[in-house]
Amino acid sequence: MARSPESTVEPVDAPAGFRVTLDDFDGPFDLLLSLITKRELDITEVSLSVVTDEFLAYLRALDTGDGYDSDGLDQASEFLVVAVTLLDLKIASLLPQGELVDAEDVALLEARDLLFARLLQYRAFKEVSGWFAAGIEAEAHRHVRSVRLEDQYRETTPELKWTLSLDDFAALALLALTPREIPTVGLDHLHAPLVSIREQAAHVVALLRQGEPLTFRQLIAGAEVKGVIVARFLALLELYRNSAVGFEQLEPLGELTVRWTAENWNDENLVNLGADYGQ
Amino acid sequence: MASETQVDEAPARGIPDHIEVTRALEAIFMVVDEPQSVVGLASAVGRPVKEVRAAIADLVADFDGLNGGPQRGFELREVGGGWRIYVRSDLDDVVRDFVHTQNPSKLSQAALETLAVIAYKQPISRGAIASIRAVNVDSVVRTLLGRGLITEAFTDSETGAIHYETTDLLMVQLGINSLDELPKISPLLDDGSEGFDDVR
Amino acid sequence: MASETQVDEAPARGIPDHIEVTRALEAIFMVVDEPQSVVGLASAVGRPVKEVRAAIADLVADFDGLNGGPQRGFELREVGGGWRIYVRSDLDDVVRDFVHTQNPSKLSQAALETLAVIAYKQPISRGAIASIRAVNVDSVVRTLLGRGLITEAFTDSETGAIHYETTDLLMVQLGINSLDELPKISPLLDDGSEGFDDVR
Repeated sequence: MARSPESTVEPVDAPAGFRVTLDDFDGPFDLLLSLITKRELDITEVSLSVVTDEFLAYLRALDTGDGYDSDGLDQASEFLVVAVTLLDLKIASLLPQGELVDAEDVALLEARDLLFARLLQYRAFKEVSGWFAAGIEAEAHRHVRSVRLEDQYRETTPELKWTLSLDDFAALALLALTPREIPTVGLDHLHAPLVSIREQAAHVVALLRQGEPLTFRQLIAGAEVKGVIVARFLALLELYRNSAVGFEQLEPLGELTVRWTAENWNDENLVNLGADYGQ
Repeated sequence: MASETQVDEAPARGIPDHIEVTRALEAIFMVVDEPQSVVGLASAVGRPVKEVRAAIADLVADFDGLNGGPQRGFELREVGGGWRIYVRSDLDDVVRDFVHTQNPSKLSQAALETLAVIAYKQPISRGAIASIRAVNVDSVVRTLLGRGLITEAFTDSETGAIHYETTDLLMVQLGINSLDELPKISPLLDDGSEGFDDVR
Repeated sequence: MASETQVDEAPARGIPDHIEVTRALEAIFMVVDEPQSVVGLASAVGRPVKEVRAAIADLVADFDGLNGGPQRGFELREVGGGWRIYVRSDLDDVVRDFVHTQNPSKLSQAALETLAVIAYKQPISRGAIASIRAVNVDSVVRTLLGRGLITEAFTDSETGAIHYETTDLLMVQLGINSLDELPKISPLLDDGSEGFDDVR
């Protein structure tokens, strides 16, 4: 049942679902994903707003007045998952590129790859969920021997030793019935990252404003979590877009030095920083 | 919750020709709780009573080791007008020991907590218990049923979910005469956990 | 799965010498309602694990008709971490009318995908699931808990986040014996995605 990586980029849905019509693409949404994952379609060429508009129209058509059926909801949630990832992917590909030297392009590509990998990961789980569905379906038709214990054995089971007082019993009930988590309407699903690019930008600004140029290596010193390093890198790109920092690199893949270049920096600039990333 | 797979399917009327009656019968005997009458079995497999009777005799001999195979650890016996598989009596002691170790005299913490949930929330479905306890409670419920501490109260006609309630035995163990004597626990819980019920 | 019962009883003394292990195992399989691990069975019959393993293999072959007898209407399967008697799949339709199991309703696509994420990434916190699925998974996780397909593994002492893992019941419902039998998708998950998991 092992699957080759190739197999996961094939469309899995029946063509009946959500379809997209774009300038250079017309077909099922899933096929669109397949093309992007196969890199046969450039993500920057895809208008996400058009895709989103079409999807909303599609959902409205599904709404029969009694709300959506579960297929519709499944599709809606799938769309959101993928759209968020596509959005990230697109942002990464639209980040400033013009004046960057090759090494940054490489690094940028890595940031994109990370998002790309997440899209792949999502699709892998989606694919394999079919295996789960098939397994559960097949096993539901199997019959296991599960019969009442013969009376002669039932009667000879050891007598129960009951040691609990009434109050102990009530305490146990209280313990078991107390919800362990306070239910909240989480915003996590809106893809709020625990690592904030804004926070990382603030950290970088604090270091660089002292005047001395620092290498990227120095800037990420002490950051052990890959996500933090990525966020710090993205923060630098954002600062670069705001003309707050300059880069210097003597050779490809060599040490990257970051210089503070802002003339009129105001910490309020931080507030809008990284807004494109959904913070 | 409803059993889509069985309800709208046509009942099995007889077995395909290539399947031997003995094989179909032994399969049926593996899953049934109650002794099965020859007539009922004949109608289930769609073969004449005479043929089914002969097949059962063949199976009895087979399990007894008279057809060239080993004498099985189980046997087919006619009890109360029907046939059922029982542990062969030579092996009673082995099985008794086994059952003994599977049913220790003390309930586990998990079983006690589940029992407490049922006591305060009865009648309650297995799914609702599971969502409160956040664990699979199937085997615990079976243990409690086996111990006679809970029993099936009713089956929801819509969802098919069995609801459980506690028995007099639990009240005896707790030394109370009525469930009203259970100490009150925080009234907030009556509302709070309702939301979990829609899981099933 | 047998952990609902505490094991503070003395182990069974084992079976008398004149009884074959295969016959004792057959008898035990007639009364159990959970998968039985080889180790548990070995302790029940008081014989070495190796011998019990061989006896089980012998029984499997026997029921499959490979030891000279007929292919039985039932079979011994290793599912969810242990062995149990199942009706042979050719005969599923024949016995369907005799079993009153309710098949639970189908899981939604979102639930299946979440289940897949948990199966491959366990133990995993709800937040981490949400960041992979990028949607709210609270109600889906509750459904899976209620179905007994996942359970709480531990609570992170620092963050307080509950981590979830899959249960033996999931393996039973998938008809597999170990998580190793899940399809391999790791080549896709390895590259690059690590950074995102670390974040949570």
